[in-house]
Amino acid sequence: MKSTKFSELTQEQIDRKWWEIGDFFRRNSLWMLMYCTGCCAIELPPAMTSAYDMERLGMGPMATPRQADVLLVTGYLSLKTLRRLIYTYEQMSEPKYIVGFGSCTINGGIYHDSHAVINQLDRYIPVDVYVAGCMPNTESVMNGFVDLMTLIKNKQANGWIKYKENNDWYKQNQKEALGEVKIKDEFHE
Amino acid sequence: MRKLKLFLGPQHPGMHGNAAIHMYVEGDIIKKSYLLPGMLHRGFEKGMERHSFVNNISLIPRVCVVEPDINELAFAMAVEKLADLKVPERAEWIRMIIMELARISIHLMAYGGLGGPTGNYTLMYHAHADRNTILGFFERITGHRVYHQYIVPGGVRKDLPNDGIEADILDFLTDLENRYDEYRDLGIENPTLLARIKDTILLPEEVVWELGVTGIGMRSAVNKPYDIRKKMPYCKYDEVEFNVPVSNYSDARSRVDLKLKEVVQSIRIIRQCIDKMPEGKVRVPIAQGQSMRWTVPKGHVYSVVESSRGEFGYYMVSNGGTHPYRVGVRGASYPQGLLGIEKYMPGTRIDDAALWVDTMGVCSPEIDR
Amino acid sequence: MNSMNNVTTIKELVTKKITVLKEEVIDQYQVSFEVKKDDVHHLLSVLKQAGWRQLSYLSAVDWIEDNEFELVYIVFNWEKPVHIQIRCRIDRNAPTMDTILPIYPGAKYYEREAHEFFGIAFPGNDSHEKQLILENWDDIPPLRKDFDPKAYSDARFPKREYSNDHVEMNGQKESKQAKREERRTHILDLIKGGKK
Amino acid sequence: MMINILIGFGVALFGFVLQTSLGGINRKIIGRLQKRYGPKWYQEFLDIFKLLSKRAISHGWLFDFGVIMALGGIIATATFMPVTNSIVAFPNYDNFFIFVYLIAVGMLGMAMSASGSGNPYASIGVMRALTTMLAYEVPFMIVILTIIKLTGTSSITGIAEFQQLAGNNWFMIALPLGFIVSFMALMGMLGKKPFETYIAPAEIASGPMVEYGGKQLGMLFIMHEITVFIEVSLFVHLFLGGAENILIFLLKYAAVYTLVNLISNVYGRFKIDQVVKFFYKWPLLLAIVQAVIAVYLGWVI
Repeated sequence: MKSTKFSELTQEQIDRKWWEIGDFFRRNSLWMLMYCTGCCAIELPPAMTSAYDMERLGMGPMATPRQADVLLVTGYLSLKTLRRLIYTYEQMSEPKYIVGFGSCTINGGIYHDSHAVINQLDRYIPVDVYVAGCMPNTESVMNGFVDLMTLIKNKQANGWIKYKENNDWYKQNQKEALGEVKIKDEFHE
Repeated sequence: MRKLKLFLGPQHPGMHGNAAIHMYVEGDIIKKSYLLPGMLHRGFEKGMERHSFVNNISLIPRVCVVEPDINELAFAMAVEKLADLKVPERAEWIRMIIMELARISIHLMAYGGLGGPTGNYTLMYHAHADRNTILGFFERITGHRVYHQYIVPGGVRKDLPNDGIEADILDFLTDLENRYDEYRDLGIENPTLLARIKDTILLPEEVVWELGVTGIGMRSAVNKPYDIRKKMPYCKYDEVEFNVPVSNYSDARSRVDLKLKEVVQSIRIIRQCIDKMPEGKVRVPIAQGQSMRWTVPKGHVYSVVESSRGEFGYYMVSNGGTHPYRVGVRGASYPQGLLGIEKYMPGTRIDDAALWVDTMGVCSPEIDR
Repeated sequence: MNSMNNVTTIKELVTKKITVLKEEVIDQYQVSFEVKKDDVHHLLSVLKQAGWRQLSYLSAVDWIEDNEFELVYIVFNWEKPVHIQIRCRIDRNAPTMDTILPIYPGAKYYEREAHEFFGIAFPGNDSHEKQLILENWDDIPPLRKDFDPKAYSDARFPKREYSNDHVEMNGQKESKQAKREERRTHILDLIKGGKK
Repeated sequence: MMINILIGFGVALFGFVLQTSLGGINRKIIGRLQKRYGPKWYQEFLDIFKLLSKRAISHGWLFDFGVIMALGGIIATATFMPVTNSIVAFPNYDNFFIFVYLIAVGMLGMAMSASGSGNPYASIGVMRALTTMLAYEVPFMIVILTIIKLTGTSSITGIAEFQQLAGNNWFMIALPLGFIVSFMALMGMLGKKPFETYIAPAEIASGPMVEYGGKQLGMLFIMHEITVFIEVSLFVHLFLGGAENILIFLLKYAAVYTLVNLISNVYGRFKIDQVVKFFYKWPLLLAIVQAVIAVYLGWVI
């Protein structure tokens, strides 16, 4: 009886050890998804290119959601974008992280009274790191990425686990804002 | 042959803004395509009605993300026309410097953006490095890198800083001019890129008139200097010497070529501005501290500036109150972005779709607003 | 001045053909004509033949007190650089306006957008009723004056609740002025050597 | 036999480690050319192990099986690869045509799996990859057949030793036109820039890899690294005279791969029809001219 318990414990410990090793690789090779949801994306090119060179941190742009680890929500989200963002987020393979850029993702920012822009991003999808500002400087963008790496190291970047555990709550909120989440956009033709 | 429906965007490395192109392809040829805009819709026109004229200054740069200064200038010019404000002379020259620096930066970004769809990333990195220097100048002049909120009704917010910024700008421009040939070699003189951009994505003259394309797209096709800066000069554009580069055959290459030639002209304009700039005040006080109670006389005015993509205009209606009654934004890329993609993208190949968007200059935030 | 000549020629051209309700010269590069609803198409085709080949802008203004929409067409000629605003009022309750697609094909999406944001119908433009920018919109068209985006936003999108208020309202807490005054007197006391 | 298989896997592992670290170093070199600092030299290892540590999403058994088939096929190919004259896992089986056929297994697995994902971009990418292959194979094969005719053997080590015995008279110098043609073909094989058409992120969102994520993508990355190892070392053995010892091999390998990267760095990418037209125009002509010169006229230096 005792021995089985002991072996179970080691299995858990082994899993945790593996997870920590995985965390080392994950935080040193964050691939971000090239999805410019809003205006803060204009500060991403300086961060990606010569001036700040994100690649020295191991970050790089990726073409499709399946390949990416980090989803950058760069700025305000209109309802139309939020719908696509949810599709995109659910396509990404786990573990996945979200960085919210700008005041608009925190509390609506300058568009708090707009009829098309949501006010609070973390009601719809979980956010790991916020970068405040309108628009945030490139330095603070880079700082946000370093913060995300620290969070992964401390095992605090677990938004994707939250999304799985509280899926009903998130789905409920999404439905409140969007009506039906999955729609066909053929009616534009 | 099987007909496929493909989505170019909103999440796609080839799309530079948050917009989608839905296209039906047969083989590699696009048979039907249309733009799905609205993913950047923030209700700007409604939002501006809800803010006073002074508060709107912080809202307007956000209409077009990549090129915020044209919004500030067009808005300021509209308010000045309505309220009959006389802008101090030094402010006009400073505005021109800002506008031309912004034009260089957006043209560099567009030229570097050519590296995205064609795969020449070295070009992109070099162009963005130079753009970042210009953003640094903006930070020194205005305090912000991207959204400056610098050009306000009645002048500019503050004078140029007193730390030799003019000399630094001139140094940078000389440096950029020296590397101009290098830029051309890396980009539009590059044989592999030429194969992609030469004789594709044509824009004939009758299409220009049908869609209402302005700016570089128009000038590259009609061979006439149709530039707002020349035709109806604002600021002090009638007191500086510059040429408007034109061509009579509009393919992707000639449009990119015109962008590079405009950079040279902009450098010329900035040099003259720094030369001719007088000393003096930079702003007339408008609201005397009562920004919430400042009213603008009744009227309706359409003010235009020449952006990097063409005619960018603000239609403003005031009913004599503190808030604008209606503000309409004419995005410069509205015609080619919506009707152009629907009518003239079919027939090109999938390879060229991203290049189409790029060289026609489609900027999704100003379409959605 | 040459450009003022342009304005006068336009005035002659327009007033010869159409009864203008109200005309305004805004500056040397811009004139505005208010015409009747039925005259718009005629005027636009006259102007297009005279060289105003580019439709710069098309939108509407909601004059809710008069119960009218005002449609604005702005056309431009690159040879004689004058923007012409053509404005006409239409009824607000059942707003319809015939399309100008045969004259300016570029108006297609402008009309579609005007329908989306104001609810103005454009018979003749067969795609004007499709949604363009909004998606699954369930309220009155948002650019009408009686639509309140704040109320819509409050009802649909919950605001973030902050546990403590970081914005100091005047009166509730001691003001910055008082704090500054206190600090000043404290320093003066120190200089005077009050505390020993 | 057992020891041969072990050596074979050792070669595959060696190839993976070599190519992955060289890939990282090359990314740094290119970063410097692009006015930036560049990633760490071991960044590619981090990327691959990160991908393996992620959770996988499956699109059906064909999708998963194809990836395993691709990786297995490529590892099997790599086991036949000679590194130096003496380090050969299966001494009499390092025939050129073995590589041609075995590499096809890996490619086929990838094509099968990518099509199994059901994404249209993936099928467009696979179609483009096969078209590109068809384009560069023809001139490349003509040059290789010329070499085989000259040396009288199709064994890779045999060809390398032939060059060394002739006083280090490499085919790079002896067949200059053929070298140029096969260098272009090598760039096509590696998917480097003018011929990067089947990846093309801005057009078809990275083509065949569009639906991969997590473990499958990690396996495909390993497969890609080993494929690059096979192709570049084939080139080293065929044109640069092979290697007597491992140091010379590393040197030649690094030189070829870096040169390919440097050239591709300043180019844009062609469209797929331009790739085909390009390969069927000058390289094909040059290859035929080279074959005529070398085989019928016997003008070999």
